[in-house]
Amino acid sequence: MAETSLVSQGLELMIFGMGVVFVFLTMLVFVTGFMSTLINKIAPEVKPALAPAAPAAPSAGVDPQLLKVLSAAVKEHRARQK
Amino acid sequence: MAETSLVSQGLELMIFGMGVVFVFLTMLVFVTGFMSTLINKIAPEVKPALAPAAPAAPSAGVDPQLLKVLSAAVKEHRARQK
Amino acid sequence: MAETSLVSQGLELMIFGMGVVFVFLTMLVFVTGFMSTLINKIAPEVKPALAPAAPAAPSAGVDPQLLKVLSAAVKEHRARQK
Amino acid sequence: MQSLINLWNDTGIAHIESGQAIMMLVAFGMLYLAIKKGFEPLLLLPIAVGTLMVNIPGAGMGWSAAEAAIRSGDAAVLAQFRDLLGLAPDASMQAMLDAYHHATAGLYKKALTLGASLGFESGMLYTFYSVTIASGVAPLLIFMGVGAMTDFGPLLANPKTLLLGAAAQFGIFGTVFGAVLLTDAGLMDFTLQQAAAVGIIGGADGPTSIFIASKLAPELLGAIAVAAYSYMALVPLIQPPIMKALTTDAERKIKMVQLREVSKAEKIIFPLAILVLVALLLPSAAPLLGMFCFGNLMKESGVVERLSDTAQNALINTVTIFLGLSVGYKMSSDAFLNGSTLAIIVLGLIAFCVGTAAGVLMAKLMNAVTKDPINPLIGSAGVSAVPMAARVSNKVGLEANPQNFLLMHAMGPNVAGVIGSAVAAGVMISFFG
Amino acid sequence: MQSLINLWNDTGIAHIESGQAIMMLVAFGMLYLAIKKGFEPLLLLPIAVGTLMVNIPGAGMGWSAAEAAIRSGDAAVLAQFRDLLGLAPDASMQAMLDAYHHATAGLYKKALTLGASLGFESGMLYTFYSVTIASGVAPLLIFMGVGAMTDFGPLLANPKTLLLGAAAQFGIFGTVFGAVLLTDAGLMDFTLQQAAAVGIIGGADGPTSIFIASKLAPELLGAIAVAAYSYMALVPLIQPPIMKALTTDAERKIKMVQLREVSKAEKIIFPLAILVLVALLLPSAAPLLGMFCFGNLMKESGVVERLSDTAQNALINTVTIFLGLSVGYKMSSDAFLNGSTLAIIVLGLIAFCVGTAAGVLMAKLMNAVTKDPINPLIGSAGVSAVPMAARVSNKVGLEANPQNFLLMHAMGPNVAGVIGSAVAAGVMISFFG
Amino acid sequence: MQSLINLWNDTGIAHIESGQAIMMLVAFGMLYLAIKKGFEPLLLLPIAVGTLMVNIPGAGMGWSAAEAAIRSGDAAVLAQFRDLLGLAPDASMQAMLDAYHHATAGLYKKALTLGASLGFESGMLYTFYSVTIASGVAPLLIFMGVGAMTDFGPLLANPKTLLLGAAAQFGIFGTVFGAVLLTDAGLMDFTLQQAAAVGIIGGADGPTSIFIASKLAPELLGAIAVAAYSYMALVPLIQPPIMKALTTDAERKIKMVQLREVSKAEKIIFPLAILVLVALLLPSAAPLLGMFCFGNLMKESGVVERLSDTAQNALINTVTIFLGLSVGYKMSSDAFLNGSTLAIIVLGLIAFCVGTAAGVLMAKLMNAVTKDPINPLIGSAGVSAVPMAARVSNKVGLEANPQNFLLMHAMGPNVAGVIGSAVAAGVMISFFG
Ligand code: NA
Ligand code: NA
Ligand code: NA
Repeated sequence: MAETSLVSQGLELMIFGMGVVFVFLTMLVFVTGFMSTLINKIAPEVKPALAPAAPAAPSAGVDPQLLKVLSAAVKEHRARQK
Repeated sequence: MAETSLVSQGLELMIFGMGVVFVFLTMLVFVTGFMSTLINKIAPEVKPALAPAAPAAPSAGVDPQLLKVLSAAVKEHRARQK
Repeated sequence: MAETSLVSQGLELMIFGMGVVFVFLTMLVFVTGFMSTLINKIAPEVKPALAPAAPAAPSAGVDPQLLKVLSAAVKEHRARQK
Repeated sequence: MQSLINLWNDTGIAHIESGQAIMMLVAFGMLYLAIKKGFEPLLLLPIAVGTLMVNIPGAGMGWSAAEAAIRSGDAAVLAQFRDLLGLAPDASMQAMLDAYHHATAGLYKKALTLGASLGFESGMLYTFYSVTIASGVAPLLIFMGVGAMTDFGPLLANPKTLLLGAAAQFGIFGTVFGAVLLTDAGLMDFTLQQAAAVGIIGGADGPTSIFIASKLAPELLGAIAVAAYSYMALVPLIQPPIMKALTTDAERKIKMVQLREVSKAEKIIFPLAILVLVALLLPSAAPLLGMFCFGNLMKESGVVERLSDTAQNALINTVTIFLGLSVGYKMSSDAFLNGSTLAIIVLGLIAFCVGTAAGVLMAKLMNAVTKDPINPLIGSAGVSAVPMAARVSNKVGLEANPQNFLLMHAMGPNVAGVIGSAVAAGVMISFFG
Repeated sequence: MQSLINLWNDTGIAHIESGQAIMMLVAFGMLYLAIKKGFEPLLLLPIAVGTLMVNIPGAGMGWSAAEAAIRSGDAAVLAQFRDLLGLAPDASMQAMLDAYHHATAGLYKKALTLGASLGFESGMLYTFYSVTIASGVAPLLIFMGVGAMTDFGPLLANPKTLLLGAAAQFGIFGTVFGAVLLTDAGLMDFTLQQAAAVGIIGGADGPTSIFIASKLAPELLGAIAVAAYSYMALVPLIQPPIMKALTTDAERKIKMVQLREVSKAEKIIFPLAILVLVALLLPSAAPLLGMFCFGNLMKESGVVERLSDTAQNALINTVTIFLGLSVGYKMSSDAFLNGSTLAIIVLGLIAFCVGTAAGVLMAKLMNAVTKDPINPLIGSAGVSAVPMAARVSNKVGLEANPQNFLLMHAMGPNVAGVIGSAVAAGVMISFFG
Repeated sequence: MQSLINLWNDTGIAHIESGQAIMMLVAFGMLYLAIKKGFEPLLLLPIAVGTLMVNIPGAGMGWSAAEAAIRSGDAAVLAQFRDLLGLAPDASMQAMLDAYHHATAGLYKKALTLGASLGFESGMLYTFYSVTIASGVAPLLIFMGVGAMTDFGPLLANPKTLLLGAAAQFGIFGTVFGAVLLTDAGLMDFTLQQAAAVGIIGGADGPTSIFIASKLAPELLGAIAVAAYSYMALVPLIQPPIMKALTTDAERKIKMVQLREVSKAEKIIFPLAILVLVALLLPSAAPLLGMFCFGNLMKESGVVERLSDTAQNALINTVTIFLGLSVGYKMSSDAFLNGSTLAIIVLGLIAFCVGTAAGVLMAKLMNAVTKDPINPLIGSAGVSAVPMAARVSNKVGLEANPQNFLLMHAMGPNVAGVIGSAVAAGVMISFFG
């Protein structure tokens, strides 16, 4: 009797468990889809015209920008070693 | 009666509060002024003659110092990504 | 009497203490030696023929590798400053 | 079948109350302000998420072990709590919860112990709140981190500006008195402790507000923290009209003497000088100002950079996460959706305005009295809200004279405002101690 | 002379039991796997060291104050514990330890208090376990950090793949039922709670496994955590044969539609949408999913980068260290060296296999039903084990068609699997709550 | 008007005692040493600030809830404490404080509970002390971080140098015996536990000293910690005269054989070998050496770099901040300003000198016995004080022979000294356990 009860409880847990998982994630599918549609309708993301994020460094020599970066890197590195 | 007491307590708190704040910060003004005078008298900071903290990197090419810094930066970066 | 006992206890602690310290570290000497011998016998470390870990950067100009490193460093630096 | 019913009873839909739904909307409002408007997101975002979590019906994330036990509804459990709380055998669950929430410290702790000993667990947000805010530790650690980020240089170059930081604290104490008067007039209903906790919003300093609210009026902590951080974010809107109303165009154009350079030794000794003054004059301000000065000393001494770095980064960030979530614990619907919150919002705004005005007027007074000219616009920075208020001073100054940079001059009163409100907090602790 | 005897009695050699020696070998095995084979070293290395420490005979690193008191053997102390535990005056030390370990929550806490009040101290690992795991905090903080590292982009581009993450949870519940059947058949001996805790291994998610095991079956936590992390590391060996057995070559060659780009707004709202669903449907999943979504929101909002950075680094690393050592606390010989561990190893493997198969079969079903083609190989990624399972999908796909990159497509079900097993965990908490 | 009096009574001036003023000067002295002289600033600076804070009169930052309750002077409260502590109804406040401070563990905890249940709060420093030091956790975490920073390479290349680390521990045990003799002669007044805690200063290892002092003689912890860190900073002044006095010029010129390279496998297995030896021989050393080896294993395994990085940075820095402040809690005037502190300063110096001498003499002995030449100067590095003592060996060696670099050779005994003093600590715990 007790064992039957354990098996039936296990079955119950399995059915409820998979049920809730599917209900939850299915609802999430719909909610997500709905949300995405809504967002892309009312506030479509304006794509920037792929401008180069940072202007390419001048092709030769060590430019000042570079030196700044380096000194920052050095400073950090030193700070860490203390 | 109780309400009068509340008002008078509030008044008391306001007066004491502002009083202590002013006393404290006014004393801090004097202490600070005194301290600064004292320090600048007995131990005036010797300004270094603005020597270049680190000798400027040679103007062209990628010098070894630079490479060292870079390799350090790379190493750190890699270490972080792990 | 109590004092004699304190002295004798102190002596005991000293003798036992130094004894255990020496026994422990002496055993560690042997264990370490044994371990090192074993490791170097069964799994000698294969020394790589000192190949340059990373190919040396081309001798002039700012190469792409360098730029990558720099941008990583810059990015990190900025991330930190936020 | 019973477990299916359990499951349904466990869903939020079955239990949601309108209050909880409204608090979720409040949380979304805070998220909007934090993410879209950039309102102090470091605090408002975690607070908002904490608010969402604590208002999830049935999740019990803000329940202590005692509250979880009482809400379990188990007859045997309820009987034990009725006994402990000294209630009649027919007392309702709500009556028990009320008795528990208003119990004395000793009884409250016994209830917690009883709940835990019956196998109930405290929710995550309750645990976070206990460890970070109820203990008082989190605001202190944030103060340490803020100290390690603070540069007293501009203040040391012109120590007179400390008085501006003092004057702006009238925002705190004036509001306390106002709240008391309004209570006396029957328009509000605050105790003196509550009035003090509300007034501290005028200090424009988040951790100080949370520290004082947790000691004097924990039931108002949520609203106070949210108001404090929101108004700090609104400084650029709140202050300029007041600053302009109280100053003439000529005053706003005043150029100040270039600040002298401050030596390293002065910067090292200054936090120690504050500590000594605290020790002599106002020990009750020792925790807040002590940790602030400790942080600043770590930075300025230059010998413990790794500690200073951790205090400014990993440690303060970690504490901020937990502090924010923990404030959320106090954003339950019954604590937030009542008249007090409205009053706090109104009084908090008044406190900011009064503080701003007091700072500006003090600056005008000092300008009239002292030799070196003082632009009254830097007075408003005395409310703290570092560095926003100083930037506002600078911006309004530039509007009057595009060549006049007040930023550095305003940083002095700005950090003085932090010291000032910590002193005010000390006065309150001592007053009610 | 007495102290010399003390010292000898204190050496481990005088006391080592075969169980402890075997557990040390187990620890070395874990270290080998972690260091040499790269098996989830972030967890297995600390777990292994914790295992070593807890099995050092006589060191008491895993003893609570109560256990230390009982093991002290002091007659007066033992008498007090016998009284407290309600044992006969001639009860053996082992009987007292057993009574203590199986005491109710209230009695257990009283025993702890008694031990501490007699001047005994809890061992380091016991303390770590109490603070990190028993409190439930550590898995939640790890979930927060993982949330801050997760990119829901691929999932948002193809939300249908959430269903794959749902299907793979059959690994969990199928195993639970299997364990129950085997117990019914007399082949194993699990309670329903224990079966549930074992089944959660199939979630392929370490912190979730530890969270659930600590609540439902703390006595099995060590074996469950080790099994979970080990099988996660073994995903590249476990999954491919199942994936190939259940799919045809043609199916494995299916090309999927390129994923659309996902806007920042969607990424910000998604974690909030999960939270709202949790609030409405399954409050018991609120702690796990709440912290996960909080972490993700910190990342995606872009306004609290310093908090997000700390959550992903200093904080999660610190918690991982303590969590690992604390799991070691549960790796004492009597807890680990028994039939349950063997059963857990077998059932854990089955859970992984069933979950993988369920995911693949669900993908085949969806492919049959929906318009856009779905390569069934991405179904196996639904077990989570992020990002290993997605990489396995990609690799098996490339074997079939060297031009077919499935990685991004598999990342959707992969993170869906994390949500799915957190939901499953919530169901269990609600079921047994 | 009462509150005005409250306020005055709350100022520090009204209450400062000469002892507190002196302790503040001591704190400033420590700050001077830390900042200006660079004496172990990572610890001494937080200790000094903690010392300042705990000696602020009336701030109660070092009071437990029980002490705060007793000091409140409230008649009803005092009556309850008199009852609990078993004192006469006319017992003075000081008598109650004394009874409380010397209560048994059980009574002490009951007093804490009583204080808290009456609504009193523990001060910040007391809380920090309880969590970090009294629990023993902070020194262990620092040991973990130190382990993650330690390179056992030089030691593995020349394991014989472990014996130098053993010999130098005579600084510890010789001092213990000396303290006992002086007590016997009536010149000092230490119990055996206290003598042991003082002797551990000779281990030249801060966290070990704090760990042992917190267990054997918490009343001396402040002085012991300050002495340990101060002398570690003074190693370059203390050691060279002793080293030169005990060696000939020829000995100091001895060149040692170049160290072989050590493989990764050796470095990984070594910490595990220590752990196994600890398990077999000295379980009481398991916490300290276990965490040390864990840290080292994280570093050397190379597979958990993010954990190792956190252990070496954010985590150890955070712990150091709290540890330092907490040591300050033990720097109250009554604990520090007495004869014991003077004796500790003298004995601590002796311990360092004896340890140095023992290391050098052992090196001379080994040089006489073994084949490969050993420069006796590396013996002094056996006291630990990593890496300062090794640098001193190198420097003194260079004075004798500008071509002879001993640094790497001295790093072996240097880290051996850490192991040695942890073993010594284990012996003490076992001896008094
Ligand atoms: Na302020
Ligand atoms: Na999963
Ligand atoms: Na040592």
